[in-house]
Amino acid sequence: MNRDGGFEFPLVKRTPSRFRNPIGKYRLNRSTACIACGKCVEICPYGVHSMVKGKVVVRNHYLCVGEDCPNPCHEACPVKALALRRNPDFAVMGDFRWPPDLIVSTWRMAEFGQAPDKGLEYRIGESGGGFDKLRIVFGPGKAEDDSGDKHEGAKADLGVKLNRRGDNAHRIRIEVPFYGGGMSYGSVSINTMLSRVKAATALGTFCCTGEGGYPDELKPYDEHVITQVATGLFGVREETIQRVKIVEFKYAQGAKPGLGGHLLGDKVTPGVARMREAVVGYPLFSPFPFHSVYSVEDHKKHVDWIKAINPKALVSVKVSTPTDVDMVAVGSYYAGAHIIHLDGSYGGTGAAPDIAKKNIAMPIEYAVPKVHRFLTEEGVRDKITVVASGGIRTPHDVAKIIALGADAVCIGTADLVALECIRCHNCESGRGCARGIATTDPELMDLVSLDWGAQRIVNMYSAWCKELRRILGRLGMKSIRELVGKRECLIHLDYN
Amino acid sequence: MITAEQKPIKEIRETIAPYRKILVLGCGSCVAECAAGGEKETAMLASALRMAARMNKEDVLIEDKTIDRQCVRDFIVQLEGVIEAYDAVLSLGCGAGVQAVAEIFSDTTIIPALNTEFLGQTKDQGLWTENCVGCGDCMLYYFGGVCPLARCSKQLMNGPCGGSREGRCEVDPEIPCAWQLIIDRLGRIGGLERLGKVYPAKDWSKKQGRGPRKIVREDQQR
Amino acid sequence: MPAKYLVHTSPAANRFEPITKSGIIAWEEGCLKCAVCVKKRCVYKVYEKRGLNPRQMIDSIDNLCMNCLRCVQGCPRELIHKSISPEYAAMGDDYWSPDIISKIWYQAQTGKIPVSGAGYPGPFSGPGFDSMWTDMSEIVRPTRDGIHGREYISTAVDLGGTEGALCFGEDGLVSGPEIRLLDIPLPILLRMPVSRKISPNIISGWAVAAKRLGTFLAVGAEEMVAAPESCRPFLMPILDGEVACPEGVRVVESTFSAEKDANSFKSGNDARFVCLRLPMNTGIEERVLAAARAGFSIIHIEASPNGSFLDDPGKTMKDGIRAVHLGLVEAGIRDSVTIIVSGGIAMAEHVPKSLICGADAVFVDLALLVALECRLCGRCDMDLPCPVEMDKAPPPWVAKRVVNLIGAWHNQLLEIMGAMGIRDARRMRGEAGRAMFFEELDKSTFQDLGRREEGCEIE
Amino acid sequence: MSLDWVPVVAVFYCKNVPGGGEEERHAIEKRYKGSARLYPIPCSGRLDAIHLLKALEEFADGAYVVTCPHGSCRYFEGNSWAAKRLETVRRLIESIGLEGARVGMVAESSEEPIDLSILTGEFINSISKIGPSPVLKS
Amino acid sequence: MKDESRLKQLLDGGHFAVTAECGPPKGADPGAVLRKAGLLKEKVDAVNVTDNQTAIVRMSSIAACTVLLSAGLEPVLQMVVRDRNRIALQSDVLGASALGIRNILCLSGDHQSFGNQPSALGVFDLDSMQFIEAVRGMRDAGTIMGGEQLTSAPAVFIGAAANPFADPLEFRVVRLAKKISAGAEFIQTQCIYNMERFKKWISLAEDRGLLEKAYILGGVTPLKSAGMAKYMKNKVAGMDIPDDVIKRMDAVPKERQRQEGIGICVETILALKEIKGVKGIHIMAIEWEDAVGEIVERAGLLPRPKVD
Repeated sequence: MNRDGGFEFPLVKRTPSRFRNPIGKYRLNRSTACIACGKCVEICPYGVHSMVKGKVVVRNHYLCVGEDCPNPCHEACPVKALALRRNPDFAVMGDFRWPPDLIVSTWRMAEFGQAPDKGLEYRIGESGGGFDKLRIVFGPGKAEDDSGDKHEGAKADLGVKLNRRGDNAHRIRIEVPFYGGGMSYGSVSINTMLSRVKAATALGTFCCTGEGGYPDELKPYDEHVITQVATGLFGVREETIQRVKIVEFKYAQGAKPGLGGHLLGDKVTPGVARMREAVVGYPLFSPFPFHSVYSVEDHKKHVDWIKAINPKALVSVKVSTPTDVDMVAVGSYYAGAHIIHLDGSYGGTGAAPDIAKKNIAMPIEYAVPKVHRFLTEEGVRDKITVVASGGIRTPHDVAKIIALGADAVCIGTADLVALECIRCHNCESGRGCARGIATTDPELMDLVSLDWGAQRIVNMYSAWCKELRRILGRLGMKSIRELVGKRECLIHLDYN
Repeated sequence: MITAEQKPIKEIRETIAPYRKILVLGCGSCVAECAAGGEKETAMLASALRMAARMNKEDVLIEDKTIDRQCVRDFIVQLEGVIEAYDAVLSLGCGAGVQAVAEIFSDTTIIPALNTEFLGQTKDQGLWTENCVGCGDCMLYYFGGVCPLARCSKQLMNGPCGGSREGRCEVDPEIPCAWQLIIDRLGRIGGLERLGKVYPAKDWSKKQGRGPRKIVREDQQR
Repeated sequence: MPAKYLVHTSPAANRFEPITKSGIIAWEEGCLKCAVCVKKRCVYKVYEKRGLNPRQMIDSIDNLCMNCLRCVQGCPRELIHKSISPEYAAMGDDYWSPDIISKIWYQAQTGKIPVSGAGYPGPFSGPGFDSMWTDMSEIVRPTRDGIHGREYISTAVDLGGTEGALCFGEDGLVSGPEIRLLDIPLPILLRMPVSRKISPNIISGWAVAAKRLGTFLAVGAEEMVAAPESCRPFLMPILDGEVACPEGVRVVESTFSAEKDANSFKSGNDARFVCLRLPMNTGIEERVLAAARAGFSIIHIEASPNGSFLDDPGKTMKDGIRAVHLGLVEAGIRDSVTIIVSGGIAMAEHVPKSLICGADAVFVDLALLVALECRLCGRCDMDLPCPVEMDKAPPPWVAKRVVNLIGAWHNQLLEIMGAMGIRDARRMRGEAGRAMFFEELDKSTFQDLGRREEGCEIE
Repeated sequence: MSLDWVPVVAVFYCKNVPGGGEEERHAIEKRYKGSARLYPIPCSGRLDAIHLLKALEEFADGAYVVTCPHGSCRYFEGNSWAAKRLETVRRLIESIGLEGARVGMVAESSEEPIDLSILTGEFINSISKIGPSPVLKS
Repeated sequence: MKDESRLKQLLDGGHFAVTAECGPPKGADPGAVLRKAGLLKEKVDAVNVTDNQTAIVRMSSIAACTVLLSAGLEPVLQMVVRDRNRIALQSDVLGASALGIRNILCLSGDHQSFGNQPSALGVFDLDSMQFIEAVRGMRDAGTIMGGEQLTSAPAVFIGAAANPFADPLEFRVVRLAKKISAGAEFIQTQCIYNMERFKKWISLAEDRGLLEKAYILGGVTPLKSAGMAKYMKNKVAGMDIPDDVIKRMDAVPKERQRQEGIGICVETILALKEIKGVKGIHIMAIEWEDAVGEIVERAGLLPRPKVD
């Protein structure tokens, strides 16, 4: 497919839903008046109808684009046997940040490897602020031509170099401007973990283990794994740090800024307990913050410890977004970090007290410009890589946060949505995710297979890459690097 | 599966009349599939019976419960400790279920609430048809997968009779002529020559005549 | 752990089936009776445990459903669909949303903090308290580990005023008026909601809860007879007009105008403390100043149940509290008065946010009813029977539910304070610098972005 | 019929019918005092036979269903299934000697919808004519 | 008592045979049978006695046959498999032969749901085909079903029915062939009104060489009225009455319809006589036995030949 500096992007392979009835925005009802003439089968551009043993059935409700359809079957039906309606199940899904349109369009990207062209809003959510009020602005004359791979940005370089200090550590370039955020073994299943890591490997990027230890199953992918050193130090050993190219310190996380990790007792199965050296069935709290770190100097000792054990490793520091996030970022730089990873308050995938999700620390949209400005004023902006995360859901969010000053982003929730997370928010307790994604229940875990999962994630990111290239093309840019901090490419609907 | 239909409420009321504490017992297998005695039908029947009792100022206790199968001992014994509190059990099981419950709880009165019908197929939503008489000697191969014994009104093995008209049975034009179906099917699958010979009389001893049949499978026994 | 750091909770079951968000539509017609039906595979055993509460016509399939949609997506005949339960959607109002109500039920039932996965699902920001974020400390501030047992976080606050500075007599000892304070272990006081019909049972239960929590219950002087005698020190009678002060109480609430001298009021009452209630109307900051100068040391500012000014729904109590606090600070008398706010305190986060804005403590009112399964349907105001038979709620259950709710809120207060690195609730008061406000932050971050010019396209 | 008898009807209605809002619901219940118990449902197809039976068994002299107009069900077929279930219930209660008219269904018309409040009044009227339910009398 | 069927002898001798149907009474009086016998005597070669026709309880067929024999007529005993299992059927065959009944027509029988005993159990242990085979076995091999030897074999001429008008047409001839191969020696057909279809059936039978293997007697029924014609068309199973026949009946006034019916019947017989392979006719004048004489006479079939 695309060749960029020798890197070959993985192929998109259609990977349909694991479930019998994929959910879409519309439903078609076929009444008994149907005479099985096959007209609808013939005219539908999306393969919604099919002929089965002399009967016509609606096979793929979910692909129907409803009012946007150029060839509406319900109008063409000679006996008016078809009725089109909004799918009521669609309407009950999702929330402000992930409205049903966004969930379903992410599922579509994970199935087909491209953004839905009709019927679904795949670029913004309905939170009424931040990303959802920001728009990318294209100068006059940049008429949209995104047909096929001919547009200007089709060959745009999406790669990002992670080591900007120029020290002896690895010179790592990720081929796409994102990598996988930490989701621990225990919070998600090993299948989910492996799917993400495998996809990251195929995409030439990384995926973080989270704080629940570094399972042996990940060995084949060590080159693409970031391992996390979090306050609980679950499963952290010298050999795990030596296995990887990037080590991430997790000081805080966007899901629950100021609080430690939290794995409810239900999910501490024997496997999880073994990995974390804990007791089955007991909840696991990570402390907050590192009890060995009370200053930048303490922090530097931490970083030096990693550098002593694995001198070539890149060090990423994952912090949340307090008012003084800019100071924290600068401090991290001076302590020797290669990557400052800002995790905004609205993101996260793990279990968190509801009060912490909503009320503590600032959204990433505020934190990134603040840090970008401060690092620039300090003269060190080009010495450190700024990675943003926390509520980045779409390729458009990626472009927006990069334009606000990030170099790359870190993704968690979208990966899960690609695996058909429906955002019911019940991952934390009982048997965990009923859909088999964030669970440690052996039976539920098997609902997600490795190949299926990896391909879904690859497909989704392929769609993201296409979108990013299209956006870059429209902006007249040849590389994602050009977009960093280009605030003028954005407008905010409230201040325009 | 085994199909059944609920008896008229009047008949049920008459049979339960002598009893004060009644357990309405549903079955989650075949009769649930044909919507005659599943959990839902059991709850509905119990509710109706309670209302009827109250209307007639009868002082009775009617409660309902559904077990997975009324024809398997392991499920029936789940009623131990429950059933004793009742004077009678109104069973929505098939005839086999009713008898199995009666056999295991030999001191309890078991009353059938269903009429057991036939071995059938779910033909369509709310439509079940008889397909098999359980003759013990299947000949479906010769008849193209349509059983004349179950589906021909006259059980002709060498039909069709002279009453077949436009593919319908003389007994009721609603009934498709089984022999027409046999001929059509065999015609399509190229097996018409199977009908050339005269099929000899059926050996009914495999179905009846030696008391209730049983199947013994030593390899399955413990 | 010393009792003062902990609220003891214990589960208090619902008396009625709660109304839940989910509405399952599962048709039997056309059911293929699959051998391994999606209903049998339900992770939450929704269909297996199905039961109908005939009094309320509430079907347990809705209550147990957790919205994973696996049955919807797995049924071969697509016979299962989902909807939002209309009764759920109809609960409360825009402010007291169904989500808030059901979270209060959960907390009152379990005493636990609501925890969920998969990130924050709500809007970016909203009016009032929804437009602020509290701060957290990253690595350079002292730890808290209070809830995990090493250092304790104190949530205690004082009611009453202190002098700005100590005066010493010639003997070198402290002179001047005696400093008298009431110490409560958490910045939350209970309050009988106005305009709702409250049975003596409930008053009694609330009074017990106030005692168990060590805080006060503000209650009408006529209603307080329902409370057990032993709870009297924890009651704050609301004296409208010239009602005589009941015996045995430590603090009363008065509606006397600020112009009247506080001391003249006190002289006619046994209670040593008087809390003056003022409506949160435009110009509240001046009236609070006047009252403080008149000698009132505890002032209760009452906002609307929806957290807005009583005379201007466009202004939120968040701004009112900040104005009052800043006014007192500027006048140099902030410590001589305790500010308690009420109205619209519906979620745990409203407590720390009120404190950060400048209040010393909050009154919880409507939430106390919601804790008792109230659906805020307003039927009682229309003389319709209460769907949860509130008048029959047994007092011990009422007390348990309220303690559970406040216990859960207390724990959440600890979470917020812990994240901030603050170990004393008194230190949080007015710490607006440890909060972020949407209006300022949004404007400063985004107002200098690009502009949409002629011929531009946006996406 | 005793003079102090007050009929009680259970009305299950699709939330999409005119006058089916929460405020209207309260107003109707107030207007008809204890006579009307209203249950909004997301779709009339949500209603199971057992819901109607339980209402009749526990407290109602009559149980009625109000559905959205034919052909406008959000779930396509919910209201037509509700109609069939209602018929099943009617047959069942008739078989035990209860008046079939104690259950009923009104599908709203899309041209001239009738307000839920008026329909509720009509239900109460028709039950008043039939008299107290013999199930509840004792 | 002769040992051989007179009907068989006539047919073997190349005569055009005439049989008629006689329904036994719904009572025990042999006089009713004798009255009908009087009407048919000398007019026909043999008389079919129905076996609880249309599943209505009547005097048993064997008994009525015996009465006919006593009156000097040759009976054709009709036996249906509806009411008797294989034990009873075989025993009755032996009994009939012992009584001198020399012709048996083996039938399935009308379904019990049509008669006056709709709650009766339909036995259908054997079907008509298997019954034919059983009778042949008893006569030719001297064994009952299963091979057990009889002390003496019955002597009967075995007949079967055929309906050329039921569906599917092609299979009708297959079934005829099966009946013949099972042992049927003469075939009486359903009432013929649709001559075209009958001819087609005959030609199909000819193609299979069946016309040489059994004697085919074409069935005719005189119509009493236009109403009867319509009723039979619509209500009686396996009946095919073309619209022009009904029109023709309708065209004449009521009082002349009986004559018209006889006229049609005679025309049919005349046409049948011309068809190769039709070896006789079977007149089913339902409760109208007095018409038989006229029909036979007008068809030029009198006097009936004699055999020794």
